[in-house]
Amino acid sequence: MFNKVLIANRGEIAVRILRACRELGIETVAVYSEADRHALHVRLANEAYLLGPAPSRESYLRGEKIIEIATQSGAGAIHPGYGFLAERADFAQAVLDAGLAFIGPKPSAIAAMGDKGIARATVSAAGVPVVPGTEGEGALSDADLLKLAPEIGFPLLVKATAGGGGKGMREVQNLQEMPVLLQSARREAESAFGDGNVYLEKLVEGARHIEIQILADEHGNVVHLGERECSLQRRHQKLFEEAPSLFIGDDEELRQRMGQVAVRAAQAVNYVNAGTIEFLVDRDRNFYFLEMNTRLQVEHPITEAVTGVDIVKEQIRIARGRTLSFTQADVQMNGWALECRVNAEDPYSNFMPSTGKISHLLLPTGPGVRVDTGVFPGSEISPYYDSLISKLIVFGQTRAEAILRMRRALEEYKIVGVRTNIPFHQKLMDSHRFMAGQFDTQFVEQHFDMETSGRAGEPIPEIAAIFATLVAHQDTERSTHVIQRNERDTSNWKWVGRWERLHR
Amino acid sequence: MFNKVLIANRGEIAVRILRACRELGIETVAVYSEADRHALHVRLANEAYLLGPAPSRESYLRGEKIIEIATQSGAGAIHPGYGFLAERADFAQAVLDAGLAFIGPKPSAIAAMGDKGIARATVSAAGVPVVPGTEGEGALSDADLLKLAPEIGFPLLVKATAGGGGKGMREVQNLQEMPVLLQSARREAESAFGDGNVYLEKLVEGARHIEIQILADEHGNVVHLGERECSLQRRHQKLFEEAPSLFIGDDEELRQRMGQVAVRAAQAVNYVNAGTIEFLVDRDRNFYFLEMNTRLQVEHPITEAVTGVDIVKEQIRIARGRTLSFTQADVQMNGWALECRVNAEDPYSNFMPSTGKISHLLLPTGPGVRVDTGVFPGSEISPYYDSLISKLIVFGQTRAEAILRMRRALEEYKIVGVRTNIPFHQKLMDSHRFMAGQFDTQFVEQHFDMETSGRAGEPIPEIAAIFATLVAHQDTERSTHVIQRNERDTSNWKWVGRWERLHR
Amino acid sequence: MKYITTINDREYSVEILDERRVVVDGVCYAVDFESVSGQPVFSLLVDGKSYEAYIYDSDDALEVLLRGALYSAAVVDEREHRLRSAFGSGPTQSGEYYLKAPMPGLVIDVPVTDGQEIAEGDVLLILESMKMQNELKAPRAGVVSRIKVAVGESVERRQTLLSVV
Amino acid sequence: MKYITTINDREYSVEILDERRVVVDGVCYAVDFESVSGQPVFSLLVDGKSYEAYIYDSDDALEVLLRGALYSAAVVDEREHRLRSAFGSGPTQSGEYYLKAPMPGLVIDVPVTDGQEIAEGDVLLILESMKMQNELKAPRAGVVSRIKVAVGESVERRQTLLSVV
Repeated sequence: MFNKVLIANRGEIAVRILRACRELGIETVAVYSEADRHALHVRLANEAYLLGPAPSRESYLRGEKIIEIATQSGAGAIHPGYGFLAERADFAQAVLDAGLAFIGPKPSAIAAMGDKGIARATVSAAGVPVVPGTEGEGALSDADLLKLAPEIGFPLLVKATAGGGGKGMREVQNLQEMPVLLQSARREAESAFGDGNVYLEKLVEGARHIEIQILADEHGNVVHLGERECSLQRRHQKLFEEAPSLFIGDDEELRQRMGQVAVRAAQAVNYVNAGTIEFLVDRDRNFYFLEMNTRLQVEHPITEAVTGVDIVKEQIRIARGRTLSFTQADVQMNGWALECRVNAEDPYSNFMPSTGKISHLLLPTGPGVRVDTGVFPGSEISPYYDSLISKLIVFGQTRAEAILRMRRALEEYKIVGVRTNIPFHQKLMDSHRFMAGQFDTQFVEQHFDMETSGRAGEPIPEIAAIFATLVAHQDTERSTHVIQRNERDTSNWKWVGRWERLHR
Repeated sequence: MFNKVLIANRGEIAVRILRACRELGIETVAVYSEADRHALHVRLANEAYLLGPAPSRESYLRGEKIIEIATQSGAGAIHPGYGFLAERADFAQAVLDAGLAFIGPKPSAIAAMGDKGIARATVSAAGVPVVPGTEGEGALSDADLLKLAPEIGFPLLVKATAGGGGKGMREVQNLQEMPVLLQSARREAESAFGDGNVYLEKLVEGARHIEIQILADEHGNVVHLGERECSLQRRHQKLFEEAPSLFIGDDEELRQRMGQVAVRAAQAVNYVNAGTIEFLVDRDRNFYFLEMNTRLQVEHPITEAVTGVDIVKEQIRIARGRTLSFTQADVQMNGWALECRVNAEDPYSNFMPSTGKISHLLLPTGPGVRVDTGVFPGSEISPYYDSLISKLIVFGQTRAEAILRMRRALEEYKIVGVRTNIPFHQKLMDSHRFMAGQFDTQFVEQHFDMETSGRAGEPIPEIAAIFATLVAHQDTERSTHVIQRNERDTSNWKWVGRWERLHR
Repeated sequence: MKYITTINDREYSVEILDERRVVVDGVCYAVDFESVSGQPVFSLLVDGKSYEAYIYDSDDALEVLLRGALYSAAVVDEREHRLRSAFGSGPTQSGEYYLKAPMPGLVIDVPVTDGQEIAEGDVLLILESMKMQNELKAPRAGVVSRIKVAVGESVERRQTLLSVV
Repeated sequence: MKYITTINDREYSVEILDERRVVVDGVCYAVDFESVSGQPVFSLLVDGKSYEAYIYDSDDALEVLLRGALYSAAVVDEREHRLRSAFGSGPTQSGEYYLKAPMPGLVIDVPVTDGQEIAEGDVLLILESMKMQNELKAPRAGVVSRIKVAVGESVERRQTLLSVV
């Protein structure tokens, strides 16, 4: 049984995993790129080793080097986090071949679920409903896809076979625009996953994106930890999640049915460790398998908050060969949890990524607030990695309490040095439709506007005018002073000049 | 019913109360001294008004001015926090007289429990056991006290009648040293509370300090929220608390009996709102009433963590006239919570207070960690107020998990600019006696040494030597460079000198 | 000192009497204005009401981020305002538009060529940063000129990528 | 550059070969040493092991706060160390002791008088700060001289309060 774990990741998730290891008395090994020497995961680990230059391909994607470091440092296991190497079956296999434990599922399960086509065919065979599409067809050419599209019907989605996180995904309204969109989806997929294959899926309109967290041990026990509502997305990137889902609400029968289907999907590939089954749920409460994420999810903390289960610690216990310490009957969801993904991007400039150095940081704290982050005052947000800099998670006894708590936490949160999407989340928390739970996966793009304001009494442009005028006034006064100081400073030089002229 | 609350306090507790108000949709009014213009409670409140200069007497103790501000700003209630005016019956009465709600008990209950002598006599009459002492005797002279002392027996404690928080308290071993100690206790009590009266109490050796949190509404309902273990003190100042108490452990009968006695003590003075009954528990599990704190306690968050009750929100609901939303049967303690009081004091210099500007701050975050604080990067720790700058609270499923979590949180916590007692807490968390629960109120002073080290593999002086040498080496190199730069900078002045000499 | 401050086409007359008093459109307010920790974060008390805002310099204006809303404020002093009113505001709408990189990144695609006519909203360039591909679009119609970067090139923030004339 | 670094009477010979290599008592280590955010907090990798410490200047030594333990380290370069060994260490134990305020505060009591003989551990002055009364004690026996403050007076950090000769 291992007592030292290498964490093959960076940022908030590396810190999250480090903390779990520390709290289990397990030693930690960090790996880092040249851009990350000062990163928190390097500072908090027991050991840290350089991988290479900043770009992922030369650092965090170097599987062989990571395995070599694990072996040399005496780590007995590798935790891949999410992203990077987390869903690469070949990497998981290489870890096992090196005699190390992989804190995640078996390579065969990653492979089966990693190819979205195979995944859909597999779970479909196990009796799990899937969204209509080109599942199980392998690599299709543009010509094939264009022929199949009208059979599925428009609107539809082009999705990356190796994909996830919205990359390589395009919405297609009609056959005419499809060739261009196919091309850009393939290009993005190629760049993100090294695999340009795509498939088609019917776009379910007005649908919700709801997922089920599962945990499975090596002894055949599989439990689900209830659902997460992940419909609030932009460009198919999740921005905000909550647990439980208001849409499912008191429909305990639906919750348990989805949970059982999720367990069945996991069992179909002999799944072990933590995983997530993503479903689309239409207005009539029909649900369809979308994909399985064979790794820890960004949004796992909200499930931790409502179930009391520490998912990362469970992952480690499972990888150590332990039997799950609880059964399905022990799992209870209590209260309500929300998560805002705080990204370094400017919501007022079309969510463009923002880079820079964090010069000042004030974290929200107090009851019911959890922040998972890898940044600190003085840390650099570089263009090399994704824009997630922090996750703000709140817990309340009710959804209303959680929303009020999130509002105050967002208002308290100060990050100076990069622009963040905190104002987006503030607007979201004030949105009446959000509060009423009236949203689907299209909500942010179709019904949301950073320019309109929600809360009563706001906006307060007059106060903004006072702020701006006082700052402008100070700047004017300060620049006047600086000029005067410069005049004094240069006076010596005038003397020098006179002396030089005299002796020319 | 009020919709705006004035918070008559500063620091972490003002921020804690502000947050509760915000989460209830209640407007907030802050008050501040000249030293606190930049303080977090001023920044986070809806309104903020200046009280006066930095010293408490000229600012946070100005009851009349505070009531005037409440009235003028339209606040319907005042929350006093702890310290300052929190346990002043005359202030509470003045608040009521001004037509405002006081978020705390009735003035009569504050008065009854505020005079420790009267308190002991009252609860004793209600059948609650008290530590032997000079209870209910009113103001006694030194001569009276010296005469009574041998009857109680040595060692004994001199305690301030109006006191709390260890101020005006002295341990007396024999009659000879008693006059000097009486004098210093009276002096400190006079300075802290404006009342130099003291009383005597038997010192129970090997005792634990365990307290019970109660909540009482205006409709006669009183519930207790279980115990807190507060034995870890230094100079009678609490440094660390946990809930539940390992000493009580599985003895549910003792827990319920103490809870019922606490409820009875509260009922004896018709208590309303949140309060705490402090007990001494001797080795044989006999418990004695020590005093009642008629206010919110510093350590309330650990009870919140194990019971799920938000005590500050309950205080506000009670003050709004609501009935408690739960009964004694609903109160369950789950898991384990620890609190470290992070003070601006140097554990390596006899815990001397440390002042200065916080230039850098890295808060521990992640699962199960709560920080309550009023400081931020750039804030000043002044000599005017107490040294508590932050409370670090962790929650775990078990005591062991909580201790491991606290260790990692303490190691993550970085505060630069003032010295803190974080190293003390780190040593405490590594102490085998602490881990085994073998401690009493004398533990820190008798069995604890900042110089000895607990954890295996530590200390690592060789690593410290490398750190120190590298810093010294850098300093040497840097000072060399500075001298060279200065030489360049002054070169102009040499020219000027030459020019002046030429034209003298 | 008197200023005219414009937010969303609404003009506010703001006179700063002294450190503690400001007159806005004829109404006098007690103010207490402080920078927090030397950062572009400011705390402002206006007749006792407490506000906090981030304030950033943008090209021609100050951006005030206040309670989750962004206000773009143009501040000019009274004298300058009179001059501008008399002679019309300076910059004209025509002229060359320079597309600058909004962040450091890698050029993934430049789907236009020199001299190509484009419409407003057309994609001019695709820039990858933080694992996202960002489409930079034309703010107005025109003709592409002076493309300065090629596919595969790394660019710095604010680097000029191409122009639209 | 070679240094002799003393912690708790144990001497370490520390040679800094270059930015990446340090020899301690004859054993060579790969090091990577960085200041964090420009603060007196330092991150050090020693053969891959990650450490972080606060380092403060104290009078004659550097205080290293590492994993909850404080190490007082005196660092001298080899040449100086040789000189000191040859001629004995500089400062002598006798001489005047200056009692300085460890923090800003208010003088509550001065229970000694000028010329009074005192023993080690006697209380020289009571200083209130942060609502706590702190007793400042004599580090050695001697005679009190030059009391510079009176009861009720506010003092600054490091201000000299009195001397012991």
